This record gives sequence, C-alpha cells and structure tokens, in this order.
Amino acid sequence: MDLNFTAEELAFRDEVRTWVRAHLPQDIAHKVHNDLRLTKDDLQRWARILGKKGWHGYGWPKEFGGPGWNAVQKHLFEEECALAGAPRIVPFGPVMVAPVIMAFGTPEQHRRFLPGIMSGEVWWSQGYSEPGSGSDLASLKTRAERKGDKYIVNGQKTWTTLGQYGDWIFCLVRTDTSGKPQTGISFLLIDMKSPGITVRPIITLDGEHEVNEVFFDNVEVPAENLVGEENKGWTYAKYLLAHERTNIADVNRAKRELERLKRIAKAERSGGRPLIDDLRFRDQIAQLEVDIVALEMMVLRVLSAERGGKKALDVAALLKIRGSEIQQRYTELMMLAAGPYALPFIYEAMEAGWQGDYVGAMHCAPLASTYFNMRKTTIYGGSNEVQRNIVAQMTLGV
Amino acid sequence: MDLNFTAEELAFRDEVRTWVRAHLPQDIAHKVHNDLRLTKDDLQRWARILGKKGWHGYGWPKEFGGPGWNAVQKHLFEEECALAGAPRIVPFGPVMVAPVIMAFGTPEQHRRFLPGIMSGEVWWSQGYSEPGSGSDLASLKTRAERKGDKYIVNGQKTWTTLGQYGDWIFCLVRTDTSGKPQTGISFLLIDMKSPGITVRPIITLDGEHEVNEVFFDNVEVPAENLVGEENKGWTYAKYLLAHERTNIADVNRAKRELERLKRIAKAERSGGRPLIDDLRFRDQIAQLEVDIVALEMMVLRVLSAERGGKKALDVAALLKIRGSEIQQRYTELMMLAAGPYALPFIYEAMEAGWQGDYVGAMHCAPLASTYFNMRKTTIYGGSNEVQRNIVAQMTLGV
Amino acid sequence: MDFDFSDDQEQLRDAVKKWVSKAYDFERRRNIVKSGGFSRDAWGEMAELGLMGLAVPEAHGGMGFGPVEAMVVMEELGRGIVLEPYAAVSLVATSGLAAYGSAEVQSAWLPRIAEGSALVVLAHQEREARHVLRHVKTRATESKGQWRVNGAKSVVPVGDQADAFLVPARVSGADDEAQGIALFLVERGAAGVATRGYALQDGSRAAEVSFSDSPATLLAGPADGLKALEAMVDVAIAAQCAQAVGAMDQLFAITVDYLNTRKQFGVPIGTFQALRHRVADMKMQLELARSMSYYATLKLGEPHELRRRAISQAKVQLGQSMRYVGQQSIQLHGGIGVTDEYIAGHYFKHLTCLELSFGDTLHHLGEVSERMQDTAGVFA
Amino acid sequence: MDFDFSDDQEQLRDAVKKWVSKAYDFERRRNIVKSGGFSRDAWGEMAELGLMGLAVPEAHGGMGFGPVEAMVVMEELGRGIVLEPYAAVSLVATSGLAAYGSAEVQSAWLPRIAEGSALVVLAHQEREARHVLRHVKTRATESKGQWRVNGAKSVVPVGDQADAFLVPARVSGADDEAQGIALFLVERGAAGVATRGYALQDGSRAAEVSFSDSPATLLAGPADGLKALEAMVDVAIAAQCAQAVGAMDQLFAITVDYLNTRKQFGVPIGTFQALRHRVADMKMQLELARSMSYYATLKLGEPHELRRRAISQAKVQLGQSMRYVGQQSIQLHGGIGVTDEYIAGHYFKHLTCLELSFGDTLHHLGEVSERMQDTAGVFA
Repeated sequence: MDLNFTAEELAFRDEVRTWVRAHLPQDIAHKVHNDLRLTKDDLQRWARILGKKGWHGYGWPKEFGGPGWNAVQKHLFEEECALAGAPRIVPFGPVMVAPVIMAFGTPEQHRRFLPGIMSGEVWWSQGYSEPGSGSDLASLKTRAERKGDKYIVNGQKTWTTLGQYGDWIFCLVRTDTSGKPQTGISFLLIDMKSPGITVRPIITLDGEHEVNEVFFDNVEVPAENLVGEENKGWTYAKYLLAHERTNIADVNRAKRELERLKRIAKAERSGGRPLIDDLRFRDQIAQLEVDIVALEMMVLRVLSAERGGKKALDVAALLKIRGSEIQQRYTELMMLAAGPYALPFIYEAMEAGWQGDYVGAMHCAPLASTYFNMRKTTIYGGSNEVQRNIVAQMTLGV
Repeated sequence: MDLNFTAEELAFRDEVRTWVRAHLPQDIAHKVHNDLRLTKDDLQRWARILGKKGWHGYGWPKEFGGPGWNAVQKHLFEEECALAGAPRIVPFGPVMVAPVIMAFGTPEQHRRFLPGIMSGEVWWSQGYSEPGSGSDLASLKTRAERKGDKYIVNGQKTWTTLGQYGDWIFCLVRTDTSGKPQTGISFLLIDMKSPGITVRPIITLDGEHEVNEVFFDNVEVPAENLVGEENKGWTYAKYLLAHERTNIADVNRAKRELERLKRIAKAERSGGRPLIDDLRFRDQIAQLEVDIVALEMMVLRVLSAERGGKKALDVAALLKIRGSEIQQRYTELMMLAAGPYALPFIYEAMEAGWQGDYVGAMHCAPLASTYFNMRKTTIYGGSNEVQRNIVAQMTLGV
Repeated sequence: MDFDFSDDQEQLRDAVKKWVSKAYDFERRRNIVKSGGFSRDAWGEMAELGLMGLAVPEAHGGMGFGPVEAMVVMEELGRGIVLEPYAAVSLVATSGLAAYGSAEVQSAWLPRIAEGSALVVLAHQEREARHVLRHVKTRATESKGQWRVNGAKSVVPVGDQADAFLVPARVSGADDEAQGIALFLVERGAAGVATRGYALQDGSRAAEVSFSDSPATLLAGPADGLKALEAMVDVAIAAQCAQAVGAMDQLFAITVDYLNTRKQFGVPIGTFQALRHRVADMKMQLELARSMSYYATLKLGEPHELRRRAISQAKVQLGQSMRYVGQQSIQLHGGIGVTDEYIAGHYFKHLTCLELSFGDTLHHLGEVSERMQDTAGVFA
Repeated sequence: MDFDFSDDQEQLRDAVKKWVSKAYDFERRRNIVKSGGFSRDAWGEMAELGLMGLAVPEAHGGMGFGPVEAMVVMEELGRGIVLEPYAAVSLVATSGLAAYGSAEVQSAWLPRIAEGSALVVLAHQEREARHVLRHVKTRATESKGQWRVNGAKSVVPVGDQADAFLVPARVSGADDEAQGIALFLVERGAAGVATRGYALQDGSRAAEVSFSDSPATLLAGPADGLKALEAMVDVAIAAQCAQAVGAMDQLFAITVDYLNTRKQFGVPIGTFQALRHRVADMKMQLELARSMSYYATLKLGEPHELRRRAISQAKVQLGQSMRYVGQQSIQLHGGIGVTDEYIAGHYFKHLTCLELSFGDTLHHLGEVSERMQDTAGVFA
C-alpha cells in the first residue's frame, strides 16, 4: 500500500502538465476558471489541439491510434486538464461511441469513423433518451425499419446535449417489438445532415441552450451504419455504460471548483470582513473539502485496482451519486457565498470580455445559473435513484 | 388568528401549574430532571396523586369521571407536567385502553375497569406486537379460541413495555383465520395473574429492563372480557391509534430536555471554556431550538383546529416522525456535549442518591444510555418508515 | 390561541387567488419576464383589488390591515409566483413610512401608494455587508438644513422604476457600528440619483442605485435608524415566509400531480416507495414551513428583541424548507424539471431567490444562536 | 499509488480474522464484558499470535511493522468488536515509547509489551479539556532530579490494570497554552497513583487515574510534549478509523443479511425500495469511511501539520459514517436491534464510543476548518 504515485507516474504527470499548460488557449482557460460561457468554437479548438497530439481519444488503446494509457495515466491526464482550466472533453465521440465502434464495429467502420473522432473534426451526439423513456431507457420507441440496404428511422430523441452542433448521432433504435423491450434494440450511427432530421432546442431553467430534441421523420440510414448485430444494441449500450468508471465522479473538476469557491469566499465580504473568515461559512467549505478528499480516495482505489488488472471495485454507481452530489454542493456554496449578488440574471455578463458593469463582481454573474444548471447532474446519466437501486441490488443480491 | 392563549386558558394553566408544583413529589421531579432511573413506585405514586385529583385520566370526558378538558387544556396540562419534571403518565391504562373501553365496552366493563385506571391502582400493559409482526401488525398470530364462556389464549406478545408491573393487559388476538388478516382480530382484556401467563424480560441495549415478552399458554379468559364484538378488534385498535394525536410529538418534553441540554452545555467545558460558548456546538443547539419551535407550532395548529371542532389537520404521522427525530437529536447532543465523559457505563450512577464517585459529573452518567434507549422512538408506535408510507398515501391519494 | 382565518380574511384570500389564477397565468408571467419583469398593468389590477392600501392607515386612504392579512395576500401571490414587488412597496416601505414618516411625508406618499400610483422601496443592500444590516457605508451629511446622501445600494426591487427609496445611511461611526445609522427618503428623480436595472434570477425586476450628494428627507435619526431598518426587514421576511409557503404549496401540488401521472416501467412513478418517502419528507418541510410562517407573522408585533429572534427562527426553517422542497421537486420531475418551458423550474428559481434575500439560512441560524435563551419554545 | 495489500499483510489479516472468528465469538465477548471488560487470557492469545510486538522495533523483540499492518489488524479486531485495548498499548503507547523513550526506558518496556506481559497506556483526558489536547492542568515539577506529577486523567483504557501510563503534564504556562507540556511515564505502582476502574458503554475497561506527587520519568520535554501527545493521538485515530471500518463492515453485513431474511407483509423487508435506498446510503458511508481510513493510515508518516490535517479529515468522515451506519443498522433491524441479546446493538455502542473518543466529528471539522489551505485534495 502506498498513497504516492510512482516515479514514472510523476514523470508522466509532469509531461502532461507541461504540454497542457503550453497548449491550452488562455482565453479558454479564462472562461473555464471563471465559469463563463463556452462556444462551440472553444470546445472544438481544444478538441483539435488534443487531436493533433493524439490525446483527444485519450482513453483509446494504441491499436486504434490512442496513447494506450492505463487507468492511472488517464486519471492524471484528466486531472491536469481540469486543474489547468481545460473544458471537459465532449464525451459523445471519443469517450462514448468510439469504444463501442472499436469493440463491436467492423474494420470499415473503424477506418471511417475513428479518425474524425480522434481529430476532433466530427462532432458526435448521443441519441438515447426519449420523451417517454427516462429512467426506463429500454422502453424507447424510435423505430428503425429495414428496407433493403437502408433503415428508415422514425421517432424522437430528447435531452441531446449540444446536439445543435452535431455532425453525427449514435442512436438506440427499436428494430423489433416482439420480445422483451431490451431485446429489440439496435445501435445505429446516423448522419445528422440526413433529410428528415430536425433539431429543436430545449432551453433549460438557466436560460441556456444546451440540450435538444431530435426528430426523425423517415430518415434513411444506410444499413452499413449499424454497429454490431441487429437487436443487440442494448448489450452495446451497457458496455458503453460500464466503460466509463471513474471520471464519472469528476473529482478533478471538484478540486478545481473548490479552489474557486475559496477564491470567491475570500473576495466576498460579510459585515466588511472576508467571508472565508466567517466560521459558519468556512466550516461548510471544510466539510466539502473532506467530502472531496474522500471521493478522491475512492477514485484512487478504483484506479489502483484497474491498473493492477484486478477485478475492478464495483463502485461506479457510488461514484456517480457522490460525484453529482458534490457538484451540486459546490455550486450551491458558491451561490450562497455571493448571497444577494447571485440574484441578478444578466445573460451577457456570462460572456468573456463583457464590457458592462457587473453587479457585485464578475465572479458573481454565473453562480446562480450554474447552480440551477447543475440540478441535472443527479438526474441524467441514470438518476441517482436508479443508481441507488443498482447499489442495493448489488449489495442485497436480489 | 392569534398566537396567544385566551385569558381563560391562561387561568387554567396557572391553576394546573400551581397544583402540579404543589403535588409532584420533589424526589420524583429530581429524577426526571436529571434523567435518573424511575421505579415502579415512582410512577405509581404520581399516578395515584393524579388519580385522587381525577387527572390521571386527564383526557377523559366528564361522563366517565374525567375532567372533560378540550384539546388545548389537555395540552396545557401535559406541558405543565413535563416542565415541572413529572414522569410521563404510563399511557396503557388511561390513554390507550380506557378510551376503547369507553367507546366500545359495555356499561359493566365501564364500571369494572375505568375506576381502577383513573385511580392509578391498576397497572395496564399493551399486548399488540408479536415476534413475527412488526410493522405488519395485522399478521399477528396469538390465538383465542372460544370455549363456552371462555376464550383460551395461546401465543406470544413482545415489546410489552413495563409489562413486568402489569396487573392487566389488553391484547389483540386472532379469533378467526378465514378472511383477510385484519378481519379476524379481537380485542381482549386479560388478567395478568391468570395461570399460563409468563412474563420474560427483554434487556435493551442500554442494559435496562423496560420491555418484555409475554407468553400465553392455554390462558383462560372470561368471555365477558371481550371488548365490543368478536373479530372487530382491528377497528378498535385503529380507533385507539387515531385517539392520540398531538402528545405523540412530545414537544413539551422536548422543551424541558432542551433546557437540560443547555444546562449541560454550560457545565461542560471545552479547552477550559463553557461548551455553550463554542460556536460550533452552540449552533447545533440553535438548530434544535428552531426545530422544536416549528414542531410546537405544528402541534398548536392541530390543537386549535381540534378545540374549534373543525376537521383536525391530518398531521399525526408527521408529528410522530418529527417528534421522534427531535427526541433522538437532543439525546444525541447531550451525549456529544459530555463527549468522553459520556463513555463510562456505571449502572448504579443512574440511581438517585448514589454515593459513588461520578466520572465527570452526575449529569454525564445517563447520557449515553438514554441515547441508546431513544433509538426505539423511530421504531415503535409504527416505525417512521410506516409513518412515511401513511403520509405519502394521504398525499398522493393512492 | 387560534389559527383560524376570519371570514374577511378568507374573502381577501379568495379575491387574490381568483385574480392570480385568472389574470396571472404562466403565459402572462412569461411575457412580463420578457418585457423586463414588472408590469404596470398587473400593478394596476392589484391596486384595483385594493391590495396596495392593505397596510396603509385608513387616514391615508388605506385599509389599515395587519400582518395576518398581509400573510394571506402573500401566500396567494406566492402561489402564482407573481413578479411584482407587492411586499417591497405595500408592506415593507409602507411600514417604514407609517412608523417613521412625518405627517407631511406620510401625506405625500401613503395615499399614492394606496392607490397604486407610487412605488416606494427599501434600498439597503450594500456590497460589503452581505446579510449584516448594521454594515452601512452609505453616508449622509447635513448642511444648511438639507441632508444629502452619498453611496450605492444593490438589488433594489424595481429600483429603476421606483418613485422613491427608503435609504439607510450613516451619519456617524465606523462602517459596521450599530450606532449612527439614520433612515432617509430619496426620490429617484432627485439630483445625483442613478439607477441601472436588470432582471433577477426569478424574472423579477431590480436595480443598482447610487446616490451622489442626493438631497434626502430624514425619516429616522441615528438613534432609531437601525431599528427602523430591522423592523422593515422583519416585515419583509415575514412576507417572504408567506410567499414561500404559497409557492411551495403550489410546487408541491404540481409535483404530486406529476408523480401520479408520469409512468416509468409501466406504472406511475408515484408508486415507487423511495419517491413516496421523498413526498412525505417534502410534506413535512412544507408543514413545518407553514407553521413557522404563521409564527413569523404572529410575532411581528412583539418587542424588538423577541421579534428579531422569532423572525430569524422562522427564516431558518423556511430557508431549509425552500431549499429542500425546491430541489426535490426538480429531482422528482427528472428532465422536464430543468426545462424553461415547464413551470416547476420557475418556482424553484423563485424559492432560491427568496432564500438568498434578507439573510440566508446560515445567517439566521447564527442570529438564533446569538440570541439563545435558557428556555425555548413558542412562548419563551 | 497502490492499494493492494502484500501477501504478508494478507496472511496477517487471515491470522487475526481466524482468531477473532474462532476464539472471540459473541458468547466469549459477553463473558469478558461480565467479568469487567478485559481478559488477560485473550490478551495472551493475541500475544501468541505475535500481535503485541507488531509495532515494536525489532531491536526490542518486536516486528517493527508499520501503519498498514496496524490497520489490517485493527480492521479485523473491529470486525469482532474485540474489547482488549490493543491499539492503546501496542500502537499508541508503543509509538510514544519508541519515539521518545530513552534507551533505558525502551529496554525496560518495549520487550515486555512485545511479549504481552506489560500494559502501558496513554492517560491524557482531562475534565475541562474535552477534545482540546493542549488543555493540560496536570502539573509536573522537578526536584533533586526527580519529576513528580500531580493531577487526574479520565477514561484511561484498562487504567486500573495497566502497568504504566504515558502522562502529558504541564511544567509551565497556563492551562491551555500549547507550550510547557511534557510527557512522562508513571508506573501504576508508584507512590500517589490511585485508580478507579469501570466499564465503558461498549463493555470495555477504563479507569480514572490520579497522581499525587507521583514519581515520573521524563520522556519528552516541554518543547516536544504536545507534539508527542498529538502524534500518539493521531496513531490512535488512524487505528480507530480502521477498527471502525471493520466494525461497520461486519454490522453492515449483519444488517443486509437481516433484510434478506426478515419478512413483513409476506416478503423480505429487503424488497422495500425505501429500505433498499437506505442500504445504498449505508454502503456509500462505508466505502467513504474505508477510503478515509486508508488515507489516515497512509498519511501517518507525513510532516506534523499535514498529518494532523489528514487525520482530522479522516475522523470527520469516519465519525459521520459511524453514526449513520450505526443508527441505520438499528433502525433497519427494528425492535430486535435495540435488544441486548442481539449482536447489532453491541456494534452500534462500540461505534458510538469510537466516535466520541479522541475528538468527535464536530471537533475535527473545526480542525479541518482551521487548517484549510487554498488547494485541496489527497495530494494537496
């Protein structure tokens, strides 16, 4: 047992750190550190920089052009990116669909789709959720009927994050209604420029356009875009879910945001004195700090087990629950720190370089919006209620 | 709307206060205020004093020899008793079985049982729970077979509080197994001196003998001891449950114990200074104070509605949940206040007048035991999980 | 002890409730948000209902009603998450004017408030104060019988449209001294007054207001200024508590309805025990909040120290309830709860704003802690 | 970074686990409680296993193992809620002796500890200190080359049977000054030492110990005394964390088993979703606790300030986990959970004792708060 990283791991970290700090555009880092609005261009610029280095698919094995890092190296990369103020890598391409294509796709599909994902050129979206299916994902209804060498897709997806930028979308579609809901689902890759696709924005309660509805009206999809076998899509979707284990906790971002919380609590004043010196508020931060350390230790335990090739600890559901609760808590505390100065809603004040007068200070502008936005984290990706079901199931055995 | 009591109510309170302070034996009050062990004699002495005044059945209507107080007067009586340091009235006789006998018993049963309850002479116990039935009370199995003018009772009851002192016990017994579980239950009054009854102590985790198992081995019970109709016992049990509405929250005791908590926090020292001046601990007390005020307001709302004869607020389940949580919280805080000095377990130190050396101080001796003991409050009387089921049922309508 | 509403109070409630449900639906509210967060039309309609003069003394054209009537109105406005600053003008500022205004000041402003033609609001928030009321940097000086105010106030309700502000300003002492604070009335049109309006998170209207040698009328001198401010803030908190109860009541009803309707795995999600227990916990928070809202209102007439403690106790409970009911309502809705087009999120945002205003939960817990007595309870 | 146990560590765990499950069952434990809370026989058996010398340097007949081995042993002792003060003697006092004892003192005591024939324990709790270590009223004075101690210490593990005590005593300064505290060894048989034994809530043994001009051997002078005390307390807390993890692990397993067995309404109660989610929350607390127990152990070798902060962070998490897992285990058991004859309650009481020892959750949260840095995280 040893808490410290090995010399090799530390050398790796230094290498990554140096490279990230040298290549992450400062205007983007500024936005991330101050929670200002990121544009499509910001996200894609960073994706392309990573892609050029071969790190956009940082979790990929070498055979598919990835760096072939182990679990600890991946974690260190994520940490360095987070602490430097890099935007989160939009996961739908490199983290979600790519591993499925690698594992179940044809060599032709590998050649066709993976390079564009690694380079950051092709923007992927996820088409899982539907209006009627929430926690009950298997109840999805979007149909794909095989007609010759094509599928004809009809239906509707929703909560498609950043789908307004999407070039391609990977979808779970129903190809068979005869058996159990899980058995008739297929995994389809769909060009979003296909006729019959309409993307409609969903505005969230913070006023942002982050998610979308995607409508499919007799959309023709070449049969070669089917991944794996027809009606086996549920298996692939579960594989995808199991693939992402630790980053789900987002503990690196939590560490960065805790630092921001402390900066805010130093800048804000209560009765003329720095808020961070107010024992009551300070203790809230201390509790959060303990929570983050505990979460990080849990993540490190998983990484150590994974790197060792041992049976991974089955705590992905716990990491999702705790990670999302902590995300919500730090956004809540930042908002509470600003107090009345978190109340104004000035849409433009969340743009970098806004020339208007901030109410209070620049750091106050996005706090409430982010707090509202973060309510999603305990809902999406399998709600925390579903996660608790999973933990109970594993623990009780029934 | 008016938060204040009326002049008549205040006069009533003064009268009760004067009487209670004059008649409550000081040795008993000393034990209550210091959470020392109460004997059967303590409880019964106070019951007899109340009985002589006609207040042991303080909730009874005048026609049965009670004072005929309204809901607010009952509350004021409870409050004065609690604040003066009176022990809780053992509820099984005057509060639980008596109203059932009044409502469903025969005139003969009224004459036979009620006077002994009012006077405090006859100690009643409750025979509801069984080893197999917890939250699922209706699954009870103790059988009573009618043989001529007698019932023959066989089975086992458990969690019989203070049953070791019991003269009589009221039981739910199964007289019919043919229909739904609820339909074959009868309400029987049983002389605990009957042959075939065995009372076996259950020692609780604080080392006390407070509850018992009661075994029935071919116990003969005269048929005239059946209350109401055979197989209607479930109805009477529900009536009994609905009868006690607000005292379930025990807010008056909470107020008294909050005072004790503050006394302890003043006496205990942290780093040489009074613990109550430690902001962190003090804030915990402040939060509890808010919780108690809110609970009291909720109780007062119910009382006001009941006194006005309006449809009572349906919050009994909420009062049970909140009241028990608060009971647990103040015992927890008292234990935490003493810290390491709550650790010693000296059984005799919880007796009034013990001549040994206390570890720390007398007030430290019972704190952990009471904390352990109070875990029962969220379990008994319908566990808080069952109460939440009830609230949800009422709210959701299904 | 009596928690019944009188027939008059019930009628008042019905009138407000009817107006809210008929005239202030989600669509109209959304349009008001889009057009800046304050509607003169809606204000006029509320005035027609007689609401503006509710707390104005009869001598000045009002009805002279008390805190209970105010609570009734606020509950119903909360139920409809009405954006207009009714409490700020007709309860808070009105109470300050009625208690501290000279006969002249009262005659000048109270009748206009009662008829709905004047907006007067408290402007007290300062940048370095956070929730500490005695921290006042804004300064007032007198010269030749004329007071002038210098300083800046934040997040003033409808600050860019108000006719006048009630302004705590310091005439002596250090920034956070309790002594030396006086209360002034400053007209928006006065020299040196600048405002910058914006929307709040819940869509309502507020502004930054600054004063540069602005002429001011003294209402309460340095001996009374802080007490006057505290009294107005307590009126505001009691009103907020009622408003929050109305909003939570409605949001809870919306959520319960959703649980009974929305199906997953072939059954309404309201059949899942884990969610049912959440409903029970929300109901608990709602009823505790309602109880403490009554408490706040009924304690408004108590002596200063008792009133302040009671109000802080109430805000602690309300703050905790608002956060729990708000967050859990969103959670139980799932995805639709975080969309702008669905109503639940707007209640949540409104409740969040209420929690952050006039001292948050932790602040008021500190107040309770500092004011702790040996005894406790409603009558302690 | 590596959280695997070595083969040797796994063998050590197996050995302790085997002894606990075979030789230290509930019945034997109950008998030890009845006979006072400490069994020389059990102590001897543990010594035979080689546990007593685990942390004793090899030069003194021990094995010179480190914190990870100690953690492994403590987890297994916790799993069996073993009453004997293994950590107090073989980890805490041993670490103090090894770090501060003269060669003579070490030779006199460490070999005897290693063979299980001597009980040496830290005696530090004072009546007005609560959890503040620097608050030391006990005084030590030197005269003619002989130190003598006056004062009283509370809740000393097996205090009435120990052979010697490690005693922090003040040689100068006010009661709560960080400076002026020295560390002494006082034999129980020395003049002026009086003890009064009693059982603790979990059935283990402790005593009040008082010193009246008792001759004492100086271990650490006033420049080091507080640091020595803090170092021993940190060893104790890390050991406690592991002990608590073992106890929680077992209690959780017992509870899960009960939920799968106990039927109500015709089905195992483990099928009720509200209880299932409770199980998930308990599992969460258990895994967070396990993580922070590792953290505490692996941080024991850090420099003073970093170590103290890490230990406090760990105790906050462990305290919260212990309370939650303990309370919820009882709740999920229902009635049987509060009986003396069933085992769950004994785990709950043990966990409660651990939470209250060496600083409770709120105390350590305060420590974390006071030691807060700009950055955060395991490596911060």
